[in-house]
This record gives sequence, structure tokens and C-alpha cells, in this order.
Amino acid sequence: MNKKVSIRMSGLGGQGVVTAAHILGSAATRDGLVSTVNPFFGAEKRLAPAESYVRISPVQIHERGEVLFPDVIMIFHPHVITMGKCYTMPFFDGLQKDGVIIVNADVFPEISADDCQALAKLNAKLYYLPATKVALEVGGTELATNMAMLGAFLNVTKLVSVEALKDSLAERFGGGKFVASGTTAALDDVLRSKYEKVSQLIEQNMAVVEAAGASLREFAVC
Amino acid sequence: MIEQKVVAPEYLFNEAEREEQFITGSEAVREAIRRANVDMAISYPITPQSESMHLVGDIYAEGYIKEYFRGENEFAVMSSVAGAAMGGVRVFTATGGPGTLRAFEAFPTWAGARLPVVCAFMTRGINSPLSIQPDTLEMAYMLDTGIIMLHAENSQDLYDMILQAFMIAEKPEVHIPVGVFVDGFFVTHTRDRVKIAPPDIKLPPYNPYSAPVPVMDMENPPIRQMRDPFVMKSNFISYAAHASWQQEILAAAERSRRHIAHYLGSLLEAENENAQVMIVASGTAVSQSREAIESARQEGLDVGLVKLKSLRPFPTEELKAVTANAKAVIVPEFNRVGWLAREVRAALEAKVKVVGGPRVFGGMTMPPDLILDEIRRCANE
Amino acid sequence: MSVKIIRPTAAFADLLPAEYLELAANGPYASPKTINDLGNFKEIIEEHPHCAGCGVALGVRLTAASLPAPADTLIVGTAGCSFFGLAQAALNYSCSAFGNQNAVASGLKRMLKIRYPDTHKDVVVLVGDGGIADIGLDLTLHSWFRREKIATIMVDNEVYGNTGGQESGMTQEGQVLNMAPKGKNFAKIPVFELAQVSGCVYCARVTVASPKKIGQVVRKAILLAREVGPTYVQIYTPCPTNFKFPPQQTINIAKKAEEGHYSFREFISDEAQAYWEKNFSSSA
Amino acid sequence: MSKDFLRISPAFEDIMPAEYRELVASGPYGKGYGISDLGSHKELLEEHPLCAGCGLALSLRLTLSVLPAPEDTVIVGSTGCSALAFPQVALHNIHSLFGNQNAVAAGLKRALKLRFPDKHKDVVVVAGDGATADIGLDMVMQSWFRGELITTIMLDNEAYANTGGQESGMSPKGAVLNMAPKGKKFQKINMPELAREAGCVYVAAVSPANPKRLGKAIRRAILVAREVGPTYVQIFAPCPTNFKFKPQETIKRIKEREKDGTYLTREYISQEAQEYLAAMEGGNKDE
Amino acid sequence: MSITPYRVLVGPEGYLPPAAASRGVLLPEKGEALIEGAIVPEEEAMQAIATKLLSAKNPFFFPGPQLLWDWKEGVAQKAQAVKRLADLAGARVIPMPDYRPKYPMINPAVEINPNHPNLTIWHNKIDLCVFIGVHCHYANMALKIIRGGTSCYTVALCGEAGHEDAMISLCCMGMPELAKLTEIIRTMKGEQAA
Amino acid sequence: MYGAVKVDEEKCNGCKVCVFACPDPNVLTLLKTKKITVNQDRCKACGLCASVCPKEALTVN
Repeated sequence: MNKKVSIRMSGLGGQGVVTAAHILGSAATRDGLVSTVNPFFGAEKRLAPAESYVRISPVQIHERGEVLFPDVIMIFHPHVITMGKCYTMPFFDGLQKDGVIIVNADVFPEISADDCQALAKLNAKLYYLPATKVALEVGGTELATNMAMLGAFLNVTKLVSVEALKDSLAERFGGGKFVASGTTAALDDVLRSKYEKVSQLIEQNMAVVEAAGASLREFAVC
Repeated sequence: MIEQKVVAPEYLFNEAEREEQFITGSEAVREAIRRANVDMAISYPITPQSESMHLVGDIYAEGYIKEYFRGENEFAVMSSVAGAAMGGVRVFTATGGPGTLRAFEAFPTWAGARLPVVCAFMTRGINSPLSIQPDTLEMAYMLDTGIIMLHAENSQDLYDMILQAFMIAEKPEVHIPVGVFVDGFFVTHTRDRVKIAPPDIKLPPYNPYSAPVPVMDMENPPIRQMRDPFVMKSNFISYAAHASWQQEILAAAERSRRHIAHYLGSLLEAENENAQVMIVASGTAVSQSREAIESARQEGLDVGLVKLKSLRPFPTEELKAVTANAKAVIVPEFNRVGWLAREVRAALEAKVKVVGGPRVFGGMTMPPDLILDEIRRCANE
Repeated sequence: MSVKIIRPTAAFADLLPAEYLELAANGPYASPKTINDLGNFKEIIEEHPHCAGCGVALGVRLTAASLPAPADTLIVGTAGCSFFGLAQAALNYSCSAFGNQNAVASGLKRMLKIRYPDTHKDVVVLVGDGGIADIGLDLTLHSWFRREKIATIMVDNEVYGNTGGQESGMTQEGQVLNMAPKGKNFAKIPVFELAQVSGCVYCARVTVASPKKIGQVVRKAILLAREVGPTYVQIYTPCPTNFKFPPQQTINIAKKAEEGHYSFREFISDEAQAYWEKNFSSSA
Repeated sequence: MSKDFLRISPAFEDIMPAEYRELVASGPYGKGYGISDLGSHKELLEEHPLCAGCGLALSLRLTLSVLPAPEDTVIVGSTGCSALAFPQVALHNIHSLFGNQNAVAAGLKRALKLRFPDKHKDVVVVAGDGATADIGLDMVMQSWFRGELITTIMLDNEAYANTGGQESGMSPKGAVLNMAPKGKKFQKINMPELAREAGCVYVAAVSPANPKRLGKAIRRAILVAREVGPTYVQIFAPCPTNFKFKPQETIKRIKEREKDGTYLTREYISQEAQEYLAAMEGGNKDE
Repeated sequence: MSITPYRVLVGPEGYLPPAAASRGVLLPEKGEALIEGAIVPEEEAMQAIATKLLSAKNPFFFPGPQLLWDWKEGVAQKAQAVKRLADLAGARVIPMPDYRPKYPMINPAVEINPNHPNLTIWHNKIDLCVFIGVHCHYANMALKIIRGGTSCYTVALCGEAGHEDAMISLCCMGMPELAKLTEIIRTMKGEQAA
Repeated sequence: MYGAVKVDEEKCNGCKVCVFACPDPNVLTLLKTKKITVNQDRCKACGLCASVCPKEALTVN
């Protein structure tokens, strides 16, 4: 890569946007890139809007805080678009030219003609996939939704390697140094309880990552 | 728990081989405290600080800290911290935002009582309506409490400054509290690369008998010793005693300059100091400025940067020196009142044009473009 | 309040979103509702961002449905989870600084008494355990010592839920939580007993597993606070998020607690009992 | 402290002012003195600026005379009249702020426990009624909830005396004082009862009208706090200045109030504390 | 940092002069000392102390609690050495046994108190004093008050980092340094006698 | 997490126990027919209503 890529992940509390950002940033670091990751919480409530931001670059990143001008927008739940459960309106606010949007939806949510026009003008690439469905079917739990989203991201951007992603996942859930906080810790425990072994958790979640690519669809704007 | 051996602070800070970890600011706090040979820590929840003190609690459970508990409110926590420090142990706590203000009475008295407490302040909004988001307004209130104020730009600074703070605070001729300030969320919750020393070394322990005031343990003289008596002009005791006491607190902060310079390298860092336009900032505003400066350079604009690491004591002379050639100084800030611009203006004594802003607050992010706009304006004037 | 203020102006009635019209037509203001009417009327709390299965949200919702006179009720809250539902309530609600709710309520109640000497304005403090038992204990107890005529209701989830699950003074001994990494090493604060010693004329302890009881005790606490003195209700509202149990277990956990450390308790002073019998026993 | 800590450097014996030499020669450190020894030794408290007939000063003096181990006692005080006398006490003592004395004491006690794991360092809070029952109530009670091993002593003069005689939470109902121009509207706070509910294992309400009982209560409170749990002693210490009675009537006044039942002396000992005390006091019945 | 270095000279300097540290005076490193605000080699400062002591009309030593009380190993010997030093220099000794704001007043003939050290200086007409064994905070307080309101020359023999507000200050003062200073005075006295 | 509770109208007897168990307002309401209805958009599918329903008339997918 030759320039900084800024990613905004919008979802609902409990869907793993923070964890997805962590794993992605960590994977980028493993690939020798530079990354910063930061979440923005309202308060740590499940199903409330939650956003996190990842910046990936070949060189040192100083900027922090909200990603106001994303190159990639990942939307983990259609309610982000349809119910306004996000910090920015419209959902593609600030998207850079030739930007990418990936939405977790069975069918792409209805968007207005004006929005379509704006997206077309940006030459935006829109993708969608039933990430939660993939997570349930392949990973056995909807808590793997974020992994499906990362699978889609990898498929579209090729920004980090699958190996690095796997290693990051292993580190995150391997019971090593990482200690999750409050609500995240609670969900971690639920996730771990779905699998007999950590190795199984990692294998199945990586299967979700791979399966996500297959169910990814492009959505033509107007 | 890993067996740790005591090493010279200089070795821990500068020589020991460091490992790079991809961690949050809160985790950086834990790693600093793990190596700080802290005896005791006291906590109370307040976003965005809580996570740091959870993690400190975890290393207490692992055995790195001897005593740890949750107090009932921030004023109580800061009071218990004072009691512990008077009892002669190395003690750490953290707070932020409304917690800072709830505890406020404690801070000037920490300084007045010569307590070498180290406290991390994870800043956030303090005004009504309630906000948990980053905002450095509380620092304006802290400027004149008498405590030393270091402002971390990122997690690396946070990790380093906490460790260095103990060494600075505990110098017998300093021996006043050090606050390590950091922008909540922008640093505490941001995951970044941080280089940290190995876990099997730690700082030398605190020696309470070198303190400039007697430790309260009934093991050292004088026995007839009250911390800290109020001085009234009722019985030949002059107000001069109180005034002299206060001067001594100011003097202690002055004496810290040399130690801050020793451990942190300097009170401020300047880049491209001959430039006509200089940005002067602290905390996250420095990071945002770096991005703006990069863009400005691509446009051919000549911009320099001053990162203030110590706000109390304030590096007045150093700032004058590094802005000597500037025609304009831009002070971007994460608060609505612009306290840093006031400080900079006072230091530069109207010799340079000081632009107070851009400013964002209430949790808003500062786009580097805002700073860039200001650079363009100043460069073209 | 005068019920007039919840009547849309004729000229704009057709413009008001449905939820407001519904509230005017079918809310609890116009005709008195009790907790038994829940499900049949438009509630005064709207959709909120509490976690699924949240005991606090349930406790707050049931309390809101039990107010004897929502049209003349002012809620004083504080920082914490309890804030989220109340922020969506069609009630005057003030979220004070953390822990000072009973002091705010004291000032508010006295002022309302002066401005509306002939109407009962119910000032109800509705906050979490941290706000009452830890950071705000002094202010809470002193409002009771002074015999302020306010009802204090604690939604007790035994943890600082909103800041990410730290030990509170109401946490049970031994519980491992954030800031208590080796387990809490002191007992749950006996606020119920302290309330009695501090001058509360009525105290009750219930759980979200007994909604009708909540309805009764909340109503009683508010009515007694009008004339007799301070009252206190403590509602157990388990937190699935921080205690890591599935959300559908909240009520079962509360039910179990009723057989253990959260059995139903009620205290009423002689003076309050006499007042109650005289004025309300028929309607109780 | 070490037994011979209070020893003057021989080179400077001759230049030390008399009061210090006396303190070394006949002070109470390491002697185990009690109330009945008063008058026979050099006291810990020196001349102080409190008013004539001050009940608080008397109570403080009696309290200091019965510390079981003054050589290992650190006192935490608070703002108020008592803070004016404390600089003159030959003990390490901390002024702290107004109301945060028990929080300071909690931190101090834990620090001393950590530094001196093998000895008892008695941390004793001595503060007025305003500091204990009003502004500092939260921190006082939370230290009890947490089971901090400290002794809390309230010198109850039923008013804010140092600031000029305002109503406090411990003022009796009806008392006309500054800031209560129509008389106090609510009852005296029932601190002993609150202390018991909050987890104090030993609670006593005493007065200097009965010095022996006071001495016994303080001693018990401090001993029990070493091992069993937090303890609380409330000492009735009337204020002639602000309640406008003659200085010589302080004790008479206490006796009147005790007699008419408006100030009850009492003692509560938990089962565990009882057993501990029985073991401690077994061989020492002279008090 | 100020352009003209601030000099810590004998007072009275006036109504509440700022602390010398706030005027840019820096503390010495080990092996160094301060003379009137300027950093000099320790040896030079010892010479200056000896000269000042021997030429003073009415010099006094003010030992503090850390030296007056025999509270830990080594103190008694150090106290003895200080006493010998004072005797050698022909100085009298007045103790500072503690730091309390003493009620109602001190006896300036027999003691000194950091809250109003000037009383003792005035009463005894002291023209030079030496602080030793006083906790740094209280020594600094007292030194400032003395410099502000009296014409007494102040010397601080500090076991820690030294005192900017004394006219001459040694730092890191241990037994060897004490012995060295004694030797210098003895030599100088011998020379004067000769 | 994205589901909602469903009512089996056959089994529901309109006792309203579920209404008292729901932490969210105006999600479960009693119809004139004495059957409970669910506002699907607002339901967080926590399952508390199902946990108390005496008739097992409520299920969360």
C-alpha cells in the first residue's frame, strides 16, 4: 500500500465493531504496516450505536479520534442506515472519492435517489453480504458477525493477509495478554462458551472469514 | 507474577531493550505501573479512566502491588491517597473529568502537604450537559493547584511519563504531586504501538525518610508533628510562615525543571524551530498538528511545531527561544476556553502574534484540515 | 400539572408525531393508571438504549408505571444506567451530578412547596446503588435526617453498570468485579437499616421478580412522602451484562434472590401507619 | 516506634528546652498509663488555645491520656476546634481536610500495615461532630462498611464551634444557633446507631463527666480496632462559648443532659469484640 | 534562566521576597555547593563557611529534630560531631526540637521555630546561623523568613539536595563532609592564631 | 440479537405477566382480544417475557 487508509465501522453495541477493529489493526501491524485503532462509545450499552475506527498506513500515523473522511465504511447492521443508529448521517458521510462501503444485510437497504446520486458522484463501490447469517451458519454463532465483515473487507481491499488476521484472532482470544473490559469481557465469555477449545474458536471464525467472500455481492448504485 | 529486580531509573527508561506492543493507552498505564514498584493504588470508576484502574487492579491480583481498593468517591480516594502518602508509601491513582472536579479540594492540599503522589488524569468534558467525551477543560482548573502537570501526546508518552513522574515527584527537593494528563478516549482507548521495558525490572523503591517533611509513622522525629497545621496570626506566628510555605511549593515545582529535563529530555520538543509559523500544542492536539504540518509541507508552507510536555512548570524561556523567529504562533486546543493560548500569550509577552485556535470540544475530533487552514492564513499574511 | 399541557393545540394536532398524540390520548396523565394497567395504556417511557434483559430498565419502567400522579411528579436522577430510560420519559427529569440527587431533590421539593402550596408535587429520586450508597451516601442520609418529603428509590444492580462493571458498596461480599479483582471484601451496605435509623418513615425492599409489589410499595412510598416524611424503596435489578448471565435469566435471578439476600421487607413507622390507615387503607 | 526512639542525642542534652527533657523523662511512651495516672506524668498535650472550660479540650486531654500505645499511635484530625490543639500534641497527627479524616486514616492505616506488618500501629481519628456526622459522614461510614481497622472518635459539642456556632447535624432539635434562627428542625443524628448498622464492632457514647468510663471506652475501642474491626466512640463535649453557659458549668451541663435522657451514654460490643476484649482484659481488671 | 543571575544576599530583603528557586537559582550536584546563589565546588564553599563562621560576631548553630533526637543508628555520633564543630567555631547552639506552631509563644533564648525564626535571631542578635538536621521543607521556610526580615547570614548543611535560600549551602552532607569542614575550620583557626 | 419474541395466540391467555417482565416500554401490549401483541421493531429479544410466561406462549428465535 502506498497511502493511509481510514476505515469507519458502524454497528450496534455487542456486534463486535471494537473487536473487529482491534483484530484488523493488529493484523495490519503484523504485516509490517502501521495502524491505530480507536473506538467511540456512547455508553457501553448493547444495541446502542457503536463505532470504531482503524487507520492503516505504511508510515507513522499521528492523527487520532473519529475518522471523519473514511476510505472504507463498514456497516454491521442495516439499522445503522434505516434507523439512524450511527454517529454520522447520512451513513456515508465524509466518504472519500472511490471509497468502499460494505453492509451487513440480506438485501441492500433502500436508499433515497439523492443518496444514490451522491454515491455515484463519489464513484463509491457498494457491497453487501448477509454477515450475520454466514456467522450463524458457518461459525455457529451470530457473535461471529464481525468476522464475516472482516472477511468481506479482506476480499474487497486485500489490505491485510489472511495469516496475519488469523494470528491476531488467536492473540485476541487465545487467553494471552489481552484483557477485555466490562461489556466486551462479558461477550468474550459468551463467545468462548460456544466453542470447546480456543483452537476451534479460531478455526471456525476463520471459516467464517473465508465463507464471507463467497456471499459478498456488489450493489449497483442507480 | 514475574520476579522483578530493581534497576536504576535511567536504565529502565533509556537502556533496557524495549518490546513493541499494540496496546491501548489504558494498557500502557498498566504496563507502567507494573514496573513502577508501586506499593498501593486506590480506584473509583469514572469514564474514560476506569479501564486503567481495572488493569491496575489486575496486577494487584497478580502480586505486583501490595494494596488496592475502591474508594467511595473521588474526594475520598484522593484523601486516602494522601493518607497513604503521608504514611510513607508510593501510591498511584487516576481520575478524570467530573472526578477531577469532585476531588478538587485535595489537589492543592496534596501539593501543600508535599505529597509525591502520582495521579493520571484522563480528561473529559466537565460541564453540563453531561459528556463522557474528550475535552481538556479540566486542565485549566488544575493549572494553579501547585501540582506538576505533564501532558502526554499518546500512549507511549503516557507509559513513559507515569514512570518518570514517580522519579520526579519523589526527589526530596521536589516532593510534590505529579499529574500525568492525557486526552480521554483519544489516547486511553486508542490502540497504538507502544515500546515498553521488560517486565522483570522495576524502579527503585521510595524512601520515606528522605522526604522534606517527616513521614507519619511514629518512627522518626519530631514526635510532636502535625501534618499540616494551619497557621494563624494569633500567637506571634506570622502570616509570613504561611506565605513562605506557599513559596516553597512554587520553589519545589521550579526545582522539578531539572529532573523533568533529565528524565523526559526536555520540557518541550521543537521541530523546525526557525519556521515563520509555529504551532504550539500539547496532548492530542500535537498529533493532529503533525498531520496538518505534513500536508502544509507538501504545499510548500514552512511550519514548525512545539510540543509542550510540561505545563507546570511552564517552559517559558524555552518557548521564547524556539519561537524567536516566528511571526505567528497557532495554538490548537481541545477545549472551549483556550487556556493554553492564554498561557502561551503570557509567556511570549506580545512579541509574537498568537492565534488562539482552532478549538474543538465536547468530544469532537479535530480534523487536521482545520489546523491547515490556520497555517495557510498565517503563512499568507 | 394541569393536564392541559399535554393537550395538543388544535391547529397543530395533525402535525404531531403519532407517539405524542398517543401519549395525550392514552397516556397515564389524563386518567390515573396503576401498574395493573400496564400493557393497556401508552407508557411514559419511550424506547431506550438499555441492554437487552436489563433489570434496571425493568425496575425503572415498573416504577414509572406506579407513580400515583405522573402529571405532578418530578424525577431526580443521577449518572448511571438508570439515566438512560428516564432520559426518554415524558416526565420532568433532572439528571444531577453524580451522587447529589437527594440534595437537588431537597431544594426542588422545598421550592415546589412554596410555589404550589395546595398541590402535591411528588419529588422522586430514582437512581442506582452507586449514586445512593457510595458517592452520594452523605447527601442521601442528610436529606433523611432533615426529613425532606421526598421518596428515594434505589434500583440496585449491585454494580457500577454504566462505567463497565466495577464493585459498588451494594455488591455482595466475595463478588469479583472490576476494581475488586480479588473479590469484594466487605458486606453489602445496609442501606435499608440505615434508612430506618436515619428517619425514613417507610422503607421497602423488593425485586423485579415481583412487579405488583413494586407497584404497591412505590405508590405507598410516594404517598407517604407527601405528608409524613422521607421514604425509601430498594429494588433489586440484576445486570446481565456485568454479571455475565443470559438476559432471559434476569427475573429468575431476582426470584432466587427473594428467597435469599433480597427477601421482601417492609418497615413503616407508627406515624406513617396511622396516616396510611386514615387516608389510603381502602385504596391500598 | 522503637522503644528508645524518644531519646535526646547526648551531645545536645544540655541545650534542649525543659519540656522536651521532661517528656523524655516522664512522658507516657511505652508506660501503659491510664486515666488514674494523670497528674503524675508529663502529658502528651501541651498548652493550647482552646477556650476556658472547653468540654472538647477536656475530652481530648482525657483521650490522649489513655492511648494504649502512644508510641505507636498516629492521629488523624479534621478542621474544627480540635485542630487548634493538635499542633501541641506530642504524637504524629494529621490535620487532613474538613470531613475527609476517615478516608485519610484508611489510606494511612493500610500504608502503615504494609510498612510495618508485624506491629500494631493504632490509627485513631479524632474529629468534631460537623466533620464526622455532616460533611464527612459518607467517608466515615464507608470506612466502617469497608471494615477499616481504625478508631473513630467524635468530640461532640453539638455545633460548629470553630466557625462561630452554627447548627450541626448533632445539635439537639430545637436548638437556636446560627443558620438555625428558628431553631433546629430535626433530631440529633443517631450516630451510635448508624455506627452499629454500618459495621462498627465496638460503639460507645461517653462523656468527660465520667473520666474512667471514657478512658475505658477509648482503650477498648483502640484495642478492638487492632484486630476485630472499626470502632466508634462519641464523647459529649459541651461548648460554653457557643451555648453561652459559664465555663465552670460544662460538667454540670453534661450531668443534667445525661439525667434528663437527652444525651445517652451507652456501649455496644459485638460478640467477636467481646471475646477479643475478654482475652485482652483478662489479666488487667484495674480499669 | 533570568538574564542577570539572582544573588542570594544577606537581608533584610524586604516584604515577602520570592523564593530563590523561583528566581532561577539552581541547586548544586554532589561535590558542589552554593555561595550566594552561584554554584561553586564544595571545597570553596567550605572555605567560605569557615571564613564567615570565624569572622562572625555571634554565630549560632540550629540543629533540627533529625539530629537532636537519638532516633537511629549514627545520629548520636553525628550530633557529637556537629557539637564539636560548633564549639570549634565558637558558635552557640539553639535547638529546633519540632516544627509546630507553638502556643502561645516560644522562648527565643532557648529555642528556634520555623514559623518565626526571626524572633530567635533578633532576641539573640545572631549575625550568622547554621541550619543542620532540619527537614528540608521547614529549613526552606525558615531560611526565607530570615532572609526577608533579618540581617543574619545563613548557612545550610543539608543531607539532601541543599537550599537555595541559604547564603551558603552544602548538599549531600554526611560524616565525611562534616569532618572535612571541621578540618578546614581547624586549619583556618590555627592559621589565624598563628 | 436481531430477533424478536413471538406470541402463540393459541396459548396466550392475556394474563399480562409478560408485560410486567419486559424492561422496554410499549413493546408488549394487550389487544382488545385479550391477546398480547409484540412491537417487533422495538423488541430486543432478551427473552425475559418468555421466562415468566405461565403458558409458554412466548418464544424467542
